[in-house]
Amino acid sequence: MIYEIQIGEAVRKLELTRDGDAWSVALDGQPLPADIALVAPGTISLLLAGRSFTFAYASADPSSVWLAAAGHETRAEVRDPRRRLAQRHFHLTGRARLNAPMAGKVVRLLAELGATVEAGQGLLVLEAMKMQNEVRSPKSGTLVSLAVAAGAAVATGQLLAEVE
Amino acid sequence: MIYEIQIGEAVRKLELTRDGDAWSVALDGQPLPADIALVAPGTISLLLAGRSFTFAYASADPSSVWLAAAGHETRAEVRDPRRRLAQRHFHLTGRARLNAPMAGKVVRLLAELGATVEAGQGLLVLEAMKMQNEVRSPKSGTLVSLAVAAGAAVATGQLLAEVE
Amino acid sequence: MPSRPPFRKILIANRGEIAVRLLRACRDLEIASVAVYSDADRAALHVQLADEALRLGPAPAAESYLDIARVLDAARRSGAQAIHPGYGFLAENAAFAAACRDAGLVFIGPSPESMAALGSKTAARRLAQAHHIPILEGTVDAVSSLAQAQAIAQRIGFPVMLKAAAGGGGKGMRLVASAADLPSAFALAGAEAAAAFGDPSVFLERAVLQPRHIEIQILGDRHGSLVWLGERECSVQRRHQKIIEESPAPRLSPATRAAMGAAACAAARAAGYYSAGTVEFLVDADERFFFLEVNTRLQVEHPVTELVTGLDLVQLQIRIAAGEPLPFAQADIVPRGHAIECRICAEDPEQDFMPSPGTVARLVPPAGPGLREDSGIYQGWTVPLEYDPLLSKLIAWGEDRPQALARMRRALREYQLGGLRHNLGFFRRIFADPDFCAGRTDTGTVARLLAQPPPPSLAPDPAWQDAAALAAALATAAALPPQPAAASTPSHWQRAARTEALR
Amino acid sequence: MPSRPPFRKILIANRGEIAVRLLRACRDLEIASVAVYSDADRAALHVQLADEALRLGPAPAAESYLDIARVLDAARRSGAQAIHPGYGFLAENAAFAAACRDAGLVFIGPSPESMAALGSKTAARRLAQAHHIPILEGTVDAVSSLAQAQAIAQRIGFPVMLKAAAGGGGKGMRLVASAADLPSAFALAGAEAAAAFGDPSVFLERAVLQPRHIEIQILGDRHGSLVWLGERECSVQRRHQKIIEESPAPRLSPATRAAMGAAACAAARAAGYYSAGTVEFLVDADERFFFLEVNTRLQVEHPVTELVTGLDLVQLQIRIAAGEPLPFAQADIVPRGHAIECRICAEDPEQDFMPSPGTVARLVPPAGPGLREDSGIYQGWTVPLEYDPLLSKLIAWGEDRPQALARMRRALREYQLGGLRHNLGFFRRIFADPDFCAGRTDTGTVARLLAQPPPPSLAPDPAWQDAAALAAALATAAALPPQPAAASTPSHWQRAARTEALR
Repeated sequence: MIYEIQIGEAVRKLELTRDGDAWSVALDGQPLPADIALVAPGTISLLLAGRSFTFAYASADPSSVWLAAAGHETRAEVRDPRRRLAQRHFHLTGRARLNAPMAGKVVRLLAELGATVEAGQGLLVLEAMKMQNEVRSPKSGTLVSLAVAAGAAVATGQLLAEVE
Repeated sequence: MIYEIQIGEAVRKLELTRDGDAWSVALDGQPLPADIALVAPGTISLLLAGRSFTFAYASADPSSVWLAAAGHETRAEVRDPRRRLAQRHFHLTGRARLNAPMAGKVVRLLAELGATVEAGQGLLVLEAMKMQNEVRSPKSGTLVSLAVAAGAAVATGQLLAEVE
Repeated sequence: MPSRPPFRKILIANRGEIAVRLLRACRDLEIASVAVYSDADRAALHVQLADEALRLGPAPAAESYLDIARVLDAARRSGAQAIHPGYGFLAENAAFAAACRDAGLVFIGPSPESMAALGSKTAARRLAQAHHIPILEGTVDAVSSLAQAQAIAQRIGFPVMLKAAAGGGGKGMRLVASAADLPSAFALAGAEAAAAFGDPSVFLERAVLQPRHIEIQILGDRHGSLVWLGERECSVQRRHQKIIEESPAPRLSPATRAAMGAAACAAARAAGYYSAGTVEFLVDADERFFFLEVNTRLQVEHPVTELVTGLDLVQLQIRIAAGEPLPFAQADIVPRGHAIECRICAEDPEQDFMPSPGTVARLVPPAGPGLREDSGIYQGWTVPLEYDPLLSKLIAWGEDRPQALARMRRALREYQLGGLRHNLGFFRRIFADPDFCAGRTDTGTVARLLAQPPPPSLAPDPAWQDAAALAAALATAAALPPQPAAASTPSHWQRAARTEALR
Repeated sequence: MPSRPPFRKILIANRGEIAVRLLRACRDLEIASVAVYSDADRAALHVQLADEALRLGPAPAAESYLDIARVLDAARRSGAQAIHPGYGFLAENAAFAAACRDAGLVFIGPSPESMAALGSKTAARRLAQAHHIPILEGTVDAVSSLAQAQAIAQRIGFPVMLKAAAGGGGKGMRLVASAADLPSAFALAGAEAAAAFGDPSVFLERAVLQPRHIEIQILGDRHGSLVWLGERECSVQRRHQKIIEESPAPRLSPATRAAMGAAACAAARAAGYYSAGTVEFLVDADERFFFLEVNTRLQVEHPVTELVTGLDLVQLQIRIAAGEPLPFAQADIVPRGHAIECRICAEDPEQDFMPSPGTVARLVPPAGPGLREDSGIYQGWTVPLEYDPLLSKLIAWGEDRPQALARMRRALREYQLGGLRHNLGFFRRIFADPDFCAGRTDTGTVARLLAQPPPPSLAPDPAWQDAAALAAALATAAALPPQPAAASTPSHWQRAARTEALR
């Protein structure tokens, strides 16, 4: 698998290949000798040239990951080849479809149909297990469709809204 | 849903009915006014007659749950109507089938084919995400079949062994 | 201490970290604790940890935590004998303290009379003046009109500070540089004060530039004995609210410290004060100190004093409320070492510290020597939008200030908090600042820091960046299809394990 | 303390909670830390938290943590200047300390010579005898044969205690009630000693019945100054291993305490001892004390002394190893309050405390006033079968013993640890025992407790049972199909949420 990872300005190309139990890694085409341990949910331990990096992570949305290790935090944008198609689709139509990232109940809408929205702006709030999550707009544009109303129960992947 | 919950010697019959967002509960036929909040993975908050009980739990195996609250711990045996069939099957054949509780790799076998095993005795060790879990015998008897070898990768639910 | 519990049951009229800290004190004294909660807080940590919990009402504080009738009704229903108000909400509301007394409940705090005498800034200034405690030149009474404000400002000279008469926490507070700025500032301060405290009156005083904010902790019993428990340096503030407090204060002469302690006790005695309280002072570059106000309640930053003195202020408040005498005299108080606190908040330092609630997707707090944490959150908790963004207080103790700072740095490095914006990174920056490390802080410290670019030494090195990129790739590889952090991070790995095992 | 770091980089030749505690001390001193690990520990917490980590070898300790050559090689590769051995493994191995010196590495501990002089029980007994420190009647040298053992036992009279000459921790230790039991006990003790320490020699001494185990913490620098830092009461033991330690010791007269401190310092001075060490004594019902042995290393229970004295023993060890003088004298040491520690272990109190490793499915540690935890685990960690079952040390401090005990009770109540068997419940029982609460403990306390049925007061009430049954039903309802706890608890809820939302 090949990923393009953007942290700040810099973009790195990571190539992951499984051999048996382990991964082999190439960074921008150069082999990267890394000892990888998935130590627990949300935690990856990496040993690179003897240095220990333990990353806590959480994926905020389909294409970005929050990472923290040794007192530093960052948000990495991930471009995943297996999402190329979907992404191209965005580019062709210029229309971003928002699907429910989790099953739950729509507790409130944060933007009105036709509203101009910023990339990252919250469009609605989904609640499950008494935990609320904001569903944010993947791009700046206009909220051209709203497929759900406040109070509606939605299933994972169900279309919520479209931004154009 | 109706469950029979055994804690120590005592068996309680719990009837759970959903109305909308909430559950209504009957304990041994009597309505139990309970305010239920699933506050986080592995944590349930119950308010019963003003008292606050916050249970941490983990399901050790298909039919028992570890529970802890307010400095007390217990292991509850749960008889779930939706498992009646499987259980009757046990009683008919007297043969217990062990299925893989999780996908992973069999790192080692702890008992040999034909061995006499105790209920709760570890039969093999399953590893996933660098975390190892012992798969224990649900009953005392003889290990009459072993469907996997050390090093094998297994999928969730795959048959591992049978104890008779 | 005597082992007989001073009360059988206490209702905790608060939420968040302070409610948790209070019920822990109750448990240590073998007193049953009753939590109260709004609809936004049903799943809150204080509800989970208390012995009992009762609903107050809807999420808005006015209909729950600020509703005196509902709180008293909950106390009645639970059979509690006493109420601890914590800080904020009803803690400095003399009417509430009186209502508790009328309802036959013990209010764990000072008497309504001394709250009234010290709670209003203008009343407190009059009292201080009467007892020859230095105050800043300005109005002793609330100013009635803009015209009056202009006149006074001209007399004492700009810059001046506008302050709400009824409360603190920076609300209704405005620094006014010139006469031209006064009209809008006067209007805004009054409006803020009205919104926050139901009372628009503001007063006016000379502004000290780059002042230090240093406060004295006092503690008195109902039998007339009163002590002070050292000072706290609280100059590191944003939006006029403290984010770091420490004790002892760096660069403060023993003489000044003693004089401030004596002044604080004088003001408290004049008002017949008992229970815990805090007298706040401004200290200028020449170590002249000016009386600011009295907080007639337990202070957010009380753990700093607890770690240095070894005392449990909440346990002592409870015993004092039950009528017990102070178990020690001024001479018995022996401070040890240095303590410092960081207020961890759900806010965005890059956007002017705007509160930014969200779900705690990831929480692994630090541990080990010299650390204490008073937290109100847990992994999976969604921080409500309705209340203060304070999540937790992290406190480090050391034999001396350098050791305390080093331990806090270590704790800030270990702390894993994900899923919402917070100020941990900003604290790391402050604790790397040479001026801060040398104890050179004033109320302008935060602004000056934000004006500079972050030092390169704080930026992660290239190897860290490479590792982060690899971690991001691995997380994604294992996380298809992706889901929001809070609920699903673990499931990534199950799916990963399956796919891996099946390959 | 001086702010210049005493070393640039330190290798930590240990694992588990102590490795984590040591690297935190390094971080506080701005020293880079190098962790080492076996194949069983690749995912261990100490590997995650250290700045660097190097593999030693396979899981068995003999091929990893006990392999001197591999440890020295790791130090060489990492460029570390010093090695901290922690406790156990190579900590009391004089040959290792010498090998470090030969390799140009600073061993953070005493000199090989004083380790040799005090490390062997028999050598230490000779030294104590020479300095008129009371010892138990028995052999000063290892006994060579069963016949000799029988002869000596007859002379000093049964019961007698057999002990391994080479090490501690209860291995190779046997209480022998009568001559008939001696042969098997002699054989077993020798075999255990050989297995544990590579040396079968045992010695024999009079057994004191219901003794108290009290030890003195000593600390010396390389320039001849040496102090003692109070005592620790460690009588609550199972399988001859401590599970609870506290300081100060209840029911110990100041005179006896002072005499023990003087005796400890005399023994240490006689051996030219420096760094941290512990001198263990037995104290009988009449407060007569008998020298037992010297632990020439940092003790597991050192945090108890740290909380009472305010000192950081590990930081001091590191500074002493770098040649710095002790920054204080005996008179400067002012103890404050009371501290007590519980050793949280993966073991089953109902099955004779058999170690029972497993996966930490659930971990929410307690927090708040007066608590410290030195832990080596995290949620999701699978405790290896290869090593000691100690998971974490929970320490409570209070102004006095009752407050410390109350805070520990509160902490034990809050502590959530699921997925493996542990002794938290047993601690709750000990902390409810009237004798223990009154400070009446001896090495027989645990056995006596286990002989009684648990007091009804500790059993949950019917309402709790009802709530537990409801919780079990809800957990099951939300958790189909069930999966093992460690990996899948969270996914229950996702599935639950889906099913619920779709209904």
